[in-house]
Amino acid sequence: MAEPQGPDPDWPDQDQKEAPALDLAGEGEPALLVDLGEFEGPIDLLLTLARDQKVDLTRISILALAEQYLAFVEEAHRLRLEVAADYLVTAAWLAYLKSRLLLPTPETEEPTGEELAQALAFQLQRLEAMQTAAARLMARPRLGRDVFPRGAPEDLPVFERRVTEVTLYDLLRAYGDIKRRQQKTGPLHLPPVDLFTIEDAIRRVEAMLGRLPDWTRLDRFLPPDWRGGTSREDKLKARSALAATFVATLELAKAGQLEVRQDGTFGPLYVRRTDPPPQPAQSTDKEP
Amino acid sequence: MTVDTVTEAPADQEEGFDRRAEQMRLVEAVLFASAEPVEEAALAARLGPEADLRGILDELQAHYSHRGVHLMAAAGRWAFRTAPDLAPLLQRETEVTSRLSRAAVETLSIIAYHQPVTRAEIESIRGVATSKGTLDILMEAGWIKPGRRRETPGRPLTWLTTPAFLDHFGLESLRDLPGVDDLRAAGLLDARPAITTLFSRGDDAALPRAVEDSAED
Amino acid sequence: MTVDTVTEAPADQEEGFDRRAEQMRLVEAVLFASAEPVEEAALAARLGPEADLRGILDELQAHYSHRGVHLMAAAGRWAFRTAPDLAPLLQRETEVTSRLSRAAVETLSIIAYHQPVTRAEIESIRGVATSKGTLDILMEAGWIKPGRRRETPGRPLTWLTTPAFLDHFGLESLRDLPGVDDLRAAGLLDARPAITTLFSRGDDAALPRAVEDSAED
Repeated sequence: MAEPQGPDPDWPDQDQKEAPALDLAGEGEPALLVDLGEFEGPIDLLLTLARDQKVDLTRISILALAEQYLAFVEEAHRLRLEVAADYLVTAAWLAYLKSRLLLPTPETEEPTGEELAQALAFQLQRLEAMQTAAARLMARPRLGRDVFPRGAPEDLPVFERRVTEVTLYDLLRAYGDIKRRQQKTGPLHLPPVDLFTIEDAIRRVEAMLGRLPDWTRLDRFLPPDWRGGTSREDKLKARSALAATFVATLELAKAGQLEVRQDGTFGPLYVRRTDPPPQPAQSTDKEP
Repeated sequence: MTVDTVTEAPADQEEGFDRRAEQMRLVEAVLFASAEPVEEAALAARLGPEADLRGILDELQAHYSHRGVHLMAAAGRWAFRTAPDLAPLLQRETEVTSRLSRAAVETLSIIAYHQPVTRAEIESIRGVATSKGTLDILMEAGWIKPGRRRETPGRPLTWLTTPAFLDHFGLESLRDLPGVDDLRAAGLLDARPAITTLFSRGDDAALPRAVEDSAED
Repeated sequence: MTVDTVTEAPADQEEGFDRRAEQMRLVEAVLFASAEPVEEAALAARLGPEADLRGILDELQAHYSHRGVHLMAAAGRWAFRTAPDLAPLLQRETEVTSRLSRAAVETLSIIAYHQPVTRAEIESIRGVATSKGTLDILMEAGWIKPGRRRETPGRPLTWLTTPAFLDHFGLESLRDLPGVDDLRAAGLLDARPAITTLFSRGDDAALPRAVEDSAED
């Protein structure tokens, strides 16, 4: 609910709020006088009632105020009006305060009636101070209503100077990356690799033939450390040694120094000296 | 700058005057061109470190103090504004200035005078629960902003006013709030929790919040 | 306004001055606060028929003629504007930092090391097409410029680095660019044993380094 007939919001007008409180004496229309919508809560209502006492808030009679408030709420009850819970809580508390002020102080650790009354007085003063301050604040010349800013602000031209963040390191790193990529995709350059030459193989086969009496498998002629291994390098070395040795045996066979035999397609190759005359029974399945 | 012969001093001085005059024109133009207050630091950055910005601003302010436009400062920001005394001749009713509810006005002044202040404290002072819309409206107007959380149980948020608040109400600083010194001297800006103890409630709300005050907004 | 005292002539005169001063302040404020240039007729309507609007405007214009803000008139409409001679000083420079894309950094490095180099050559070295935008960005940064056309079919444009390029990277001359060996020594090139790389060719690893030096100048 907005405040349809409430006071001008910018100017909390105390006179307007006094009117319903004065009506409490029964001179006006009861329906209007208990319109709690006019108050910003129980403390605001209390403050309005307190102003009726027309004395400085520091000298207010809290007892009289409590009685006024209770009468106000009672009147609302009589008219069967809805009274918000916090107004009722305050009413209960004020009834308690009233009893504490009227009765002799019991021997308890609870605050005395005077202390409670003082606290309430402070609360009222503080709220009043804020309401007054609000009114003074709102009465100041205000921007957009009383005081005006430049109506046609000029855009001060802003030049953007673009600064690109890149360091020499970034530049060199980028070039290094390009070079590395090139290595992966550029033309193939074979590095010098340690391989078993045919000359080496011929020398080795010639030297070994004298000591081998009969048919001997070709791979037996390979040097022990060239017979293969697990690494690709070893395998390559073994293949180059095998190829060189095979070419060497063909060379020596051509020279009539040895014979070569293979028992079936993809079977192992056998080699032996030609010193003893070749046996006619044996098949001489020479390689081309 | 040369620091040599005697006869050169006047020439140097004259040059200094010229430069200062140019700096003043520049500050005048920059402030005039902007609808929003300009940070003093931004002006300083434009003039360079040796410039007597403060002196220039003071001189400008004095020059304009009798004119139709005044140079105002708020929270270290500077702006030209029409002279407040011309308000009756210039007045316009605008939405922002007329729409505020009493709840919003009271809440704004409580935040202004008591900042940093929590919502519970605002409620304790007003003696009524604050509807969420009230703070929203004040925030939307650009007058309040959340501050740091209070290091108490529940770590409640505190509220502060903004430089735009000072600008809107023509205040140079919070010390210029109407009557702030008297209120402080009277102890009325104390954080004393009056009603909280009255009702001896343990929770953070001063008063029952069951009923939001319907008068707001 | 009171018209009371005895010495009426001087008082009237004084009052007249006061009224004129107030009118001038009002004109000043209205022109300041208006979003649009204000019609002279509108100003006249505000001041009333007896006011010497023209004289007031002339006086205001004279007053502001040496200040940072000028009072300008155009087609019978009046407005305050910042003084035109201050325009260069009102311009503000802001730095906008941006990062260079990877493609741009690579392209720049190729131009630096291989200049003069054509776009086709850059693409061949990078192994990917170069977007026109990349060269534009480098040109805009002021680091590259077009060189002579290559006298080959199609007469392609070549690209060179600029003195600003050397400046930015703190190089005395292009000879100061580290060579490929320097890059390798600095760990910017990852060199591996030849035979291993040969055998891992099936695993798409890099090739032996015999290639590397081809790019060096």
